[in-house]
Amino acid sequence: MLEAMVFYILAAASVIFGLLLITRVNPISSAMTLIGVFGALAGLYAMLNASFVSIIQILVYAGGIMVLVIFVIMLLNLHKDDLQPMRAQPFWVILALVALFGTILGPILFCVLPNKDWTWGSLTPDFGTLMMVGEKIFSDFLFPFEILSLILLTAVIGALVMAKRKL
Amino acid sequence: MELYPITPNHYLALSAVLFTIGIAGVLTRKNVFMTLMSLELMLNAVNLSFITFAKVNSDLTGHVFVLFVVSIAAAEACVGLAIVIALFRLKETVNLDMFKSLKN
Amino acid sequence: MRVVDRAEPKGAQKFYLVAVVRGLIVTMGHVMKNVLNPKRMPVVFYPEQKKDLPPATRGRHRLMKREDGAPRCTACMLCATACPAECIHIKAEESPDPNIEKLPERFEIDMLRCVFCGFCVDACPLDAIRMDVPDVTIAGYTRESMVYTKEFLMNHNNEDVVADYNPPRPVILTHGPHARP
Amino acid sequence: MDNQVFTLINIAVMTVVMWITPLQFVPFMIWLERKGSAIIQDRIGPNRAEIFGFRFFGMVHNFSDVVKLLNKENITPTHANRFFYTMAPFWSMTVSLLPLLIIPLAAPIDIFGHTVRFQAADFSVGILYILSITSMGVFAVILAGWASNNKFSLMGGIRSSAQMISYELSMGLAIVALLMVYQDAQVSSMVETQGRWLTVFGHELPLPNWGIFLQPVAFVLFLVASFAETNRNPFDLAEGESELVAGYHIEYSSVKFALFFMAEYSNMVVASFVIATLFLGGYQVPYFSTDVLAAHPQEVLIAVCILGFIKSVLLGYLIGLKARQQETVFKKGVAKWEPFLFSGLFYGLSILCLAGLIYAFNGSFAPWFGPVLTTLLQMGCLLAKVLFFCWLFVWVRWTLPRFRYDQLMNLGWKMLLPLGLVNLLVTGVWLLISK
Repeated sequence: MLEAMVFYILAAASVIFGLLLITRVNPISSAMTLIGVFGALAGLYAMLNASFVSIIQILVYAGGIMVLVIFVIMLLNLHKDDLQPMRAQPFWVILALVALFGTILGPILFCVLPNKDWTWGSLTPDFGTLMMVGEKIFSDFLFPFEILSLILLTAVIGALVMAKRKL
Repeated sequence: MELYPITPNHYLALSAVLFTIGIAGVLTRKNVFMTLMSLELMLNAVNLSFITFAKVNSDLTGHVFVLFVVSIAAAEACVGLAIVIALFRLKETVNLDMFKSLKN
Repeated sequence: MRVVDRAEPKGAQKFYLVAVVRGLIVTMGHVMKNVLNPKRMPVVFYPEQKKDLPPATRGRHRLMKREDGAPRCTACMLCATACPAECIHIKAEESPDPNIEKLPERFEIDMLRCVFCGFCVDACPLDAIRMDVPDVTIAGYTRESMVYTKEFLMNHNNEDVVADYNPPRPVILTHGPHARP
Repeated sequence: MDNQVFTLINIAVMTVVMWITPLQFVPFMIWLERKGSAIIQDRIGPNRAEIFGFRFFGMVHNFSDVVKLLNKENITPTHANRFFYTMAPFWSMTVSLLPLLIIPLAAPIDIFGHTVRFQAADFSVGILYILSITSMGVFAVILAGWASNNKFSLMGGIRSSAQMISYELSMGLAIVALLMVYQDAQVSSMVETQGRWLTVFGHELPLPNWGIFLQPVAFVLFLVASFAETNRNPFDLAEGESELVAGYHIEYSSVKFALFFMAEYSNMVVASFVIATLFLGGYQVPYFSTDVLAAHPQEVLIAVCILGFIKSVLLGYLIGLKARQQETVFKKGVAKWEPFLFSGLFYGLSILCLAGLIYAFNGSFAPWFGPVLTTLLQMGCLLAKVLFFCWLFVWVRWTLPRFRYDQLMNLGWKMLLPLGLVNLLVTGVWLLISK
């Protein structure tokens, strides 16, 4: 019962924050609501026995990436014209949302999920801890991990090249 | 789908809802930052289903993938914001509709 | 515009640690000294203890008196003219003494405007105004209370307020019995 | 009472205690800052505010501060974003209170058939939790700077966000090095590991197994980074008053300013707790493990009494010196005899310690006495370490000048980051060799 309550609270928070995210005019407000989404999702990850991932969610997403985004938003001197709520007319927006619901959300919610009978797997108590995930990464996924570090390095260099005025 | 107990279906449905919200954000907003943040939201929705399936299959591969996705998202935000800064320097705006010319 | 090159730290200096620790030792030395020997702290507990002001302190104004208690001032307006802050307001009246032309009926100094430059003292030909009252905490609750009147400024005997305070006086230009006492 | 209920009550009580602890430290820290700065600069420091004539060596100034701040007008600037403007100080305060939840105050003890834990939450991710919470603290500063519609505060916010991102990296590297040597992320097990002897190539050295001896470079990195994360001198560019007036909290007044102020000091307290726990063995008494202490209550009591005697005599003597300085000034009333009163209190405490010594030599002890005494001793030990770091924060602030901004960035990216990476490499090689 407690689990259900926590789930519904976090789920509602993430959906409400997500809706706020795409409707706020000011990018900073949107960024803060996105942090709310990340927090709620971190709680959900913790409920799914993924403690390490939930901490990483807060540490990297909320603490790292979002600070970067907010930093850049503040760095750029945004004009009034840049702060417009919607791209298109409300009618088109509603039509697009209905179409999206019909193509993605509707089938999943009403066709796929009720027919699938997922059950939770049996877990060891240290499932998803730092130790276990680390062992997994450094045994089965060592090569992708190294590639990933290269990608990050490339991204840093690329960002420097693009954003710096004079190298 | 019953409300209780919480099954993987609940998490997957939430994931789908969040993904849809993300797509709606990408499609309807003009601001570059909004598009980037909606993209992040979509990535997170996918992450949620990854974690759910990891628990369903009691396999940690899903967690590893989420960590990779988070790292890629960091790289993406880094490069994306650099591009935004460069574009803003050129056009003095962050309106996506203004970035349409191939020259200058 | 002149650009000055700053000396950038080199080598081991760049880590700052050695210099930081040395600085910390210096301040800790002060702490130990002051904790172990608080009586030698170079401080004054102000309202209870007061330092002697130096002999040439330029303090608050006062108006000097003649022997009969009348103000020495003759309302010549030289001080009011010299005052850069325009804080001296004088209203003259006829003097009963036939040897003196005028007396101040009102002599007011607006202490909120006064800049303590001392020009009024220099300007006075009669040594009627001095700035030697060692009153350095001048305060009031209203603006009106900060306008010092003639009576307030004359509320003293002609004693030397600060001991050993004996700056050169202006040359006495008057004559007869009203020469400087 | 069954065990589950007892555990729940234990966790609840510890959570409340851990939330209150930094708040209790805040007035002390403010007092320490004022008195410490004064005494470093050969001054007396605050000693005027009084309650019924009692001054408590300037401690009363905190109460008058509180009264003043609560009575001030609560101003919101025009065109400020009201929601974020109001939210920022509360966020700052909340975030500064959270990390303490995973710090153990003492080793768990078995008493009256239950295991009492002195730790509110023992997450398996442990130390990463602290990192993630401190990374959330940036938003309070950024939001305050942005929402108050002032260019100085915006500059402060941007500066501090850049600074915190830069120094979080070196902090993370220091923590990774720690994870490598402790082989665990759980804080309780990290502290337990630090109770052993330092072992190098199978030889036990006469040193405790503390993080500062295992990872001296990581200690320096972590210390510098925590100074930067708490926005303290010499890294307080977020509020450099010579350039930005007051930085991000320039537009704040009254209670909101008080919240920022308290958050700054409670951040310092939390940082002190974290450093003491990670690098100075937490609650571990050097050279004596928990079992040894619990098994020998008599010897422990004797040692505690002797230490307490020395400490209280010393304090009584020092306060007596202070009293003799003030007696020449305050000629009458409470102010004259109050310092003598405190001096006498400490001398009385020393007599109490002597009485405890006599009791220790010929008393017999109940079975619960050993564990309880051990717990108190360990809490006292942690407190001493924390107080040292609290003093270090004050000490450094009043010794060093502020860095220039380019120096700050150079130090973070070109010095500390490579140093942390090299440290990781050396640690890895060392672990491989010593295995």
